[in-house]
Amino acid sequence: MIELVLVLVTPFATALLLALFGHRRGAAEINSAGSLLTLLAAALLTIRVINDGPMVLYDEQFFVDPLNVFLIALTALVGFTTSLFSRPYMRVEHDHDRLSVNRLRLYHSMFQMFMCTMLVALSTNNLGILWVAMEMATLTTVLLVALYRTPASLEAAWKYFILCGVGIAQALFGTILIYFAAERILGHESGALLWTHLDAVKSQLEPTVLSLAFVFLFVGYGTKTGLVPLHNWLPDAHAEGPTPVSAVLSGLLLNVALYAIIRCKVLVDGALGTHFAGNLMIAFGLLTVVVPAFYLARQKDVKRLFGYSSIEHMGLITFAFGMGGPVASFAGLLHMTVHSLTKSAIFFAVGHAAQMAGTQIIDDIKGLIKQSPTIGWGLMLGSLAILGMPPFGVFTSEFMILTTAIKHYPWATPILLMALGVAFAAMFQKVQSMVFGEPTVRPLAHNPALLPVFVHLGLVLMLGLWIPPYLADWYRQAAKLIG
Amino acid sequence: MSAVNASLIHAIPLSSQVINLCAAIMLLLGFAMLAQRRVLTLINLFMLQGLVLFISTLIVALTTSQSHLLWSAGLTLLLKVIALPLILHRLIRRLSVKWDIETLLNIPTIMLIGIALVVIAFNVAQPISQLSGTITRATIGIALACVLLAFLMMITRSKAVPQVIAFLAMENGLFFAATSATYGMPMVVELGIALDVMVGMVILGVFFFQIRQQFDSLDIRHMERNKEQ
Amino acid sequence: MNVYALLAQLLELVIALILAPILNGWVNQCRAWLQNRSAPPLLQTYYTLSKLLHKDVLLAHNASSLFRTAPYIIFSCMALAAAIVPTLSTDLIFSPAADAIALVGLFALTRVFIALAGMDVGTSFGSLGSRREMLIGFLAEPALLMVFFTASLISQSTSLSTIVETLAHSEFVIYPSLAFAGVAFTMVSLAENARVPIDNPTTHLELTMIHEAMVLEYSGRHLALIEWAANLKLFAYSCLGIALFFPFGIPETADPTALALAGVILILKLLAGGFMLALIETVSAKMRIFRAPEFLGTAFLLAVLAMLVHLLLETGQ
Amino acid sequence: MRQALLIDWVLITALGWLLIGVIGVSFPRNFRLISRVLFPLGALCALLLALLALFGVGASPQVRILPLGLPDLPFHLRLDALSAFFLFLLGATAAGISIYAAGYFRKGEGTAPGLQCLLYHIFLTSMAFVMLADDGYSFMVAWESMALSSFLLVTSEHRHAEIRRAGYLYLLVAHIGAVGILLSFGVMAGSAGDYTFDAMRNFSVAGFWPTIAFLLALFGFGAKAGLLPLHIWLPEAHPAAPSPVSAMMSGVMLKTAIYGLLRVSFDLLHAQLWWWGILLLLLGLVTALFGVIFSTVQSDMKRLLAYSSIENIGLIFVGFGLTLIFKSFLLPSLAALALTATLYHCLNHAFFKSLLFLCTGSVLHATRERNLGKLGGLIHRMPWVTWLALIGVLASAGLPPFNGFVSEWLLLQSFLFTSGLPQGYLNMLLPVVAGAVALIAALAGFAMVKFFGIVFLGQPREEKLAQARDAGRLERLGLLWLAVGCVLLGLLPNVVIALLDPVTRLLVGSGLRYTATSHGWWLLAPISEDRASYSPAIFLVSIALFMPLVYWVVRRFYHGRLQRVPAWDCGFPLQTSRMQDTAEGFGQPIRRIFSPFFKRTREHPSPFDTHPRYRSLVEDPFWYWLYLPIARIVEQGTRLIAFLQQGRIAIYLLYSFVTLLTLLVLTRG
Repeated sequence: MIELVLVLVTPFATALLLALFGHRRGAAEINSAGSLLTLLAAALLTIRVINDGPMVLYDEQFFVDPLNVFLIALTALVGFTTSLFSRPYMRVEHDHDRLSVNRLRLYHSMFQMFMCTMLVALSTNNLGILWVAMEMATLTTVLLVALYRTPASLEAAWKYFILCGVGIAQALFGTILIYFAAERILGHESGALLWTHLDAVKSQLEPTVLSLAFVFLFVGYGTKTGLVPLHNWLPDAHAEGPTPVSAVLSGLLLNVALYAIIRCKVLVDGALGTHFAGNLMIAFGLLTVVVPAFYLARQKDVKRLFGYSSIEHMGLITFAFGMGGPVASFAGLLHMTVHSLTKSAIFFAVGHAAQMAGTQIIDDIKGLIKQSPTIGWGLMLGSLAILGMPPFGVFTSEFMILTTAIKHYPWATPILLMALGVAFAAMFQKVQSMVFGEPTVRPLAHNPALLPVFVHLGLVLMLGLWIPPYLADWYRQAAKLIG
Repeated sequence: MSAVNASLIHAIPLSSQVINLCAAIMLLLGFAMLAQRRVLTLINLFMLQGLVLFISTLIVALTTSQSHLLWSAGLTLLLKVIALPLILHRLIRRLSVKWDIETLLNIPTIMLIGIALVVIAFNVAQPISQLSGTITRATIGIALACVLLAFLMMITRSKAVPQVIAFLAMENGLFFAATSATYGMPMVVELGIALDVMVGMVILGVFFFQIRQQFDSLDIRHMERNKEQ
Repeated sequence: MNVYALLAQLLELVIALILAPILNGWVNQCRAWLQNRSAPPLLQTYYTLSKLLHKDVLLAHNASSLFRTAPYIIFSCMALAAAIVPTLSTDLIFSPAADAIALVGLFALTRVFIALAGMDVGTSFGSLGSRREMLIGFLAEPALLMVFFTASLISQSTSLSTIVETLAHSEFVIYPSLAFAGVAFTMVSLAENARVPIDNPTTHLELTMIHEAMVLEYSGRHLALIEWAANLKLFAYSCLGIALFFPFGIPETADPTALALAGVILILKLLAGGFMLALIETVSAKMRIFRAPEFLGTAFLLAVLAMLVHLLLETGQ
Repeated sequence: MRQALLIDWVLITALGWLLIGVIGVSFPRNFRLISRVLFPLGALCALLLALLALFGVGASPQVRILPLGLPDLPFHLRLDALSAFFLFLLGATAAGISIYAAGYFRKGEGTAPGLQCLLYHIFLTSMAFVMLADDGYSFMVAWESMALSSFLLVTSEHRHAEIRRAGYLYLLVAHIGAVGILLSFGVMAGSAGDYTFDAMRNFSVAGFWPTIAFLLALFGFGAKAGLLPLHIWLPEAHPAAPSPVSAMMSGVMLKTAIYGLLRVSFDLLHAQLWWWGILLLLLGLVTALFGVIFSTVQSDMKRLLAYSSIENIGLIFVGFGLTLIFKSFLLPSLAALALTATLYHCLNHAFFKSLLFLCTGSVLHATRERNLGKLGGLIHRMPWVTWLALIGVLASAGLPPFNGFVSEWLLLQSFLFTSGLPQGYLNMLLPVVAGAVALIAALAGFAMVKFFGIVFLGQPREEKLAQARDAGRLERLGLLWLAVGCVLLGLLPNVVIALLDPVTRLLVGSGLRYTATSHGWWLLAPISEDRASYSPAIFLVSIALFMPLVYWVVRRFYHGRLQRVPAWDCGFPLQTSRMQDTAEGFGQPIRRIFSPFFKRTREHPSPFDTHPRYRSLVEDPFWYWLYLPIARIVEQGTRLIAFLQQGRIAIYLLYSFVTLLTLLVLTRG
């Protein structure tokens, strides 16, 4: 099963390589090359899975099924485009000497390490290793968030570390509880933490233990997903870290955390047979959609703004998975995809915009579209897409989520729509003032890499108008898996 | 045959008693840390907790002859009893932060809250203990209590170092749950966890200096810049 | 639609064109008598018109082509209006062409053109007059329509001929609603024809005049046409009043004897109507321009009241 | 066979627009190509579309399913009489506007011409798809794409702050409205959860749900149509946009809302309640009155036209409400009459309003001036635009023999034959409403005289107006097309009614074709000849005969010469062109009479200041009654929520701690 090995080893090797040579010239190229290799491997893996179906590997420690293979592919893709984007971005940062060469080395190697941990977390079959990988991801990103070493960034990193560390600790307790429950059926051997085994026997697992376990896991991984009221680290981390990191944070890490929750939900649903987990997710999902909408209105920092919008969309996805059922889960998966594509694209544009303006304060960024049409249009279209404007894909998933909500939870629909309306009003006003108007921004020293932005937006547009059949039934299988 | 049975019957209660004792001590230490004002003592208490953890793990390993538990016991000894306290001591010395810690709430209140937490923890853990198949029933409740106490400590401490110690204490509680309640997680997982703790510690060490540099104090109350104005 | 209808139509048109100035003269005469002044001759209006027609046209420098075409448009519209109203017979070729609503539309069209012509030269008085004219217009138009609606609710039709036929030739019924409508109609037609108390046709004090202010820049044959059109308008309104409220004696057929008889009756009615108008103008004083809304608002309310009265008393529900 | 292919041809034409746009954006700076080739091509497509739609009105419904959209909900498209009629409206209007736009868009104005071309044609395509869509998803996609593209067109001059504000307001209201529409689809899909319109037709929602669906749809489509109190975006956005876009928005886009509401209330919902009709009637009435009153006091010519659009939309809704009432009382023939009036007015408004907006566009290009107070006397400089605008003005004022009059005539007719409704007080109410409609029509005349008179007549109020030049050849062509449309629609009502017949049969199950056209093409008699009849042809012919006759007679017998003299100065020789009546002055009587409608702020000059100036600002009271309060509430919400995040990590930890404990206790208990 060479593909998976490649997928997991390439980023790790690249990380080591960059840890050694990251300060030399061409580190960015190595970075991109490694990401490209990962992407290719992931593509091969995907093809393999499409052909051969799910597979379990390496004495069952790893497994790939429709649910995680598409996330792996997505992660690899966004990782690659982000590496492409970070090349000119980091060069500009270096020119403005906000980053020394050694910091760049740290950045590059930690970026790859982060990709590696996420891929491990996605592909592992062992809930324990999943936890370990998540913790590792936290640590690497803590380093990345603190990259600038400014007081603000240190503070953000500290909060990120403490809050997510504590959260993750809860998740570990949950994992232990699951193990505790599983061990009584699967006997005391290492199989007791393997998701596949647990899935096989989930109906026999002890409900009370599992419900408690899910509470811990939900709070734990929910902290990383950014569910209100556990979200407080997220806007700081997004605002203070370098933009490529913000892009992968909201584009990928949140997805991975949510993925962990979903995996556990499957087990818990199987054990309880009730809609306990679902209701929990619906409640928190709603809360997480409503609260950030109101935060959005008062943001002054552009990256913070989009951080909150990420929280909101995570809430929407959580709500979707909470509702469950083929349509809602389908919509949730689709929304994961389009959100990470769109949001990372937005962060690419925002990063360059902030560099052009020399600040992240919204009021000081004006007339992007005049100074650099590509960045301006990228930001404008991206924001419209993320706000759920057709014909972009975000609308597709929101349409499915809303229609399902109307059907099954009519009381929730007005709340959702109110929140989405407020978010639209708040966010679009700010974006418009940045994109339009008389320019206050200067052109960039190095010509920006905007290919990623438009590739992402193009994909999102395509998903809005036409979902390729294989992708569709891929989602369907995954949705069936989630139930 | 019967003798063997007898010896087993004789052996089990003792070991389980010891383990329960360890559990009790863990809880006690948890409270002690919660109440403790001085950083150095705090570190020592943490070391003691690690020691207790090591002992209980060892006993579990011996009673239920599981080789990998021995490994994890050794790991605990290495990490929690020797390495981390050392690192912490050196940090303290390098950062010269031996001052008393003021808490955000006064100690008695914190204690009362702690007791409430213990009640909740036991109450929550009760059903689990009911169906625990292992020799040690109540430990999971105590482990949960330890975790919650550590959590409370993190909330109430206003300096960076004790917060980290509390974080590690929480890790202890988790380990205790893992080992004594469920006879240890799979080896690979334990190794991973240990690795995480180690790396995390190193990163924190680096952080302390950075924070000191930027805020010329380790008082986290200075770090309230990123917020909604 | 037979040859008689065509003849009747042409006859009516000619009669309208001939009688209109005379009616105006008659009104002026009556007014003079009522005010103890020595009256101008009955044909005075003709003399004025021919004088104006002979005169040269003095055209302001920046008067546009619209300014020069307007009089012809206005005149022909008014002639058409006079031809549409059934006076001598209800069997006219134009009667299907336009019902009451269309007639109102026709009046509105002329009003718009005369107002535009008033604004064309760009003196302050011209546009002042147009503004006031449009003000009067948009207040009077709905009232007039409501009057028509009352009549057409009675006769279940908006076509004037049918209205007249129902009112004149169906068995005799007393319609209280028509009383209200009649008062409303009188008020509207006073306003529409630039009569006291809304406007004073004889004044040339710029601040008070409305119609005169609009046509201030016109001279010569243009002015003649406009004056004639004004007379036609008065004539048309009088005939409307007759047709709606005193339709007796308007024949359904169009054979010559009937037409002759109808002509005599019409002239008598017009004489009476003209006298009434003069009487009203004599006893009432001109009101400030901003009292006009109240005046016409009253007319509108009366018309609405008429309709409600009809719906309450005269329909079986 | 041709039947089966019709919808495909329509699709191809719509996609042709898209293709044109793409070509345009791929040569963004090639101005000659775009203006001389692409826009005229777009006009051709529009013409073709109109022709196809003409066939489509008569044809039986046709369905196509495109393999786009959601995997289990592909794009369903359907062409029936209703959509065909509105497609005809779109095509016929767009043909004129596109030709005009070919001459209009200049180099170096706002966004690049190529981008303009793309957005403009996306706008057209999405409108076509709105009419064609046959399921909730594709409808929403087309609907929002329409809003989005038009928003980007509106903000093409985004350097001005007020234009940005207008665009923001527009998109916000459009989006919120779209939410309402989506919800109403959701209600109509109901428990079946199938979002194709076919499913909605067959699935009958019970109880009060139909009402909720209708109200939601009314909210959604009303927001797009500019129904009170959701109209505020309209007078901002229309002036902000480039004139062809304003024309397109006001002429066609507003009608898509009418189309949607018709589709929902007659096609998708099974039964109509009579009080829906009353609601629509009164809403429409208030909207129309509000719109026309505000249009008379505007001093910006495009704002004036925008408010007049609100007025016309109001009239259309009045007719709509009447139709609903008749339909719910099972009076199909009357319903058909009212519906005919409504649809006819849609068509008329599309023509004359876009004509007028295009005229303002030419004026804008010639003078760079939108403020009525600085225009005037353009009839000498730009005769083409003036005379064509005159046609538009007369049509818009509802004067015979032009098209505006016919629809108002029909509307009043349908009011007059209401006696015989079960509700007694309805019989009382409706004639009074008719009176109000008459008032509105008269006020519209006032507004139009103000517009035309101040812009084109009188003396130029500024020196620069002397350099104004008439519209170019292509622009003239576009204007001419629309003006001819106004005249023909006014002259041949029976043809239009015959066209509308299938639509009314589809929606209310009856038509006017045979009753109305029984007296030959020249005489319109909707019920019967002796109830009501109107023949615009005779009107025009007789006036056209009289005028030359009178002229000939006068010139034949009287030979008075014509000499140019200065205008009479009333004995005050120092008159300047600034002493003409201003826009504010002309609106003054209205302001005085309807003062309760306005929120106005005035500053009078003191008798002593050397440069006295009088300012009078008339504002929309709805801002202060409705919108600002809502904004304030949201503001409060944000301020409250900001307290959650004060940057103290202990508090954050406390949040997660409390969350954990509560969840634990809840699960345990």
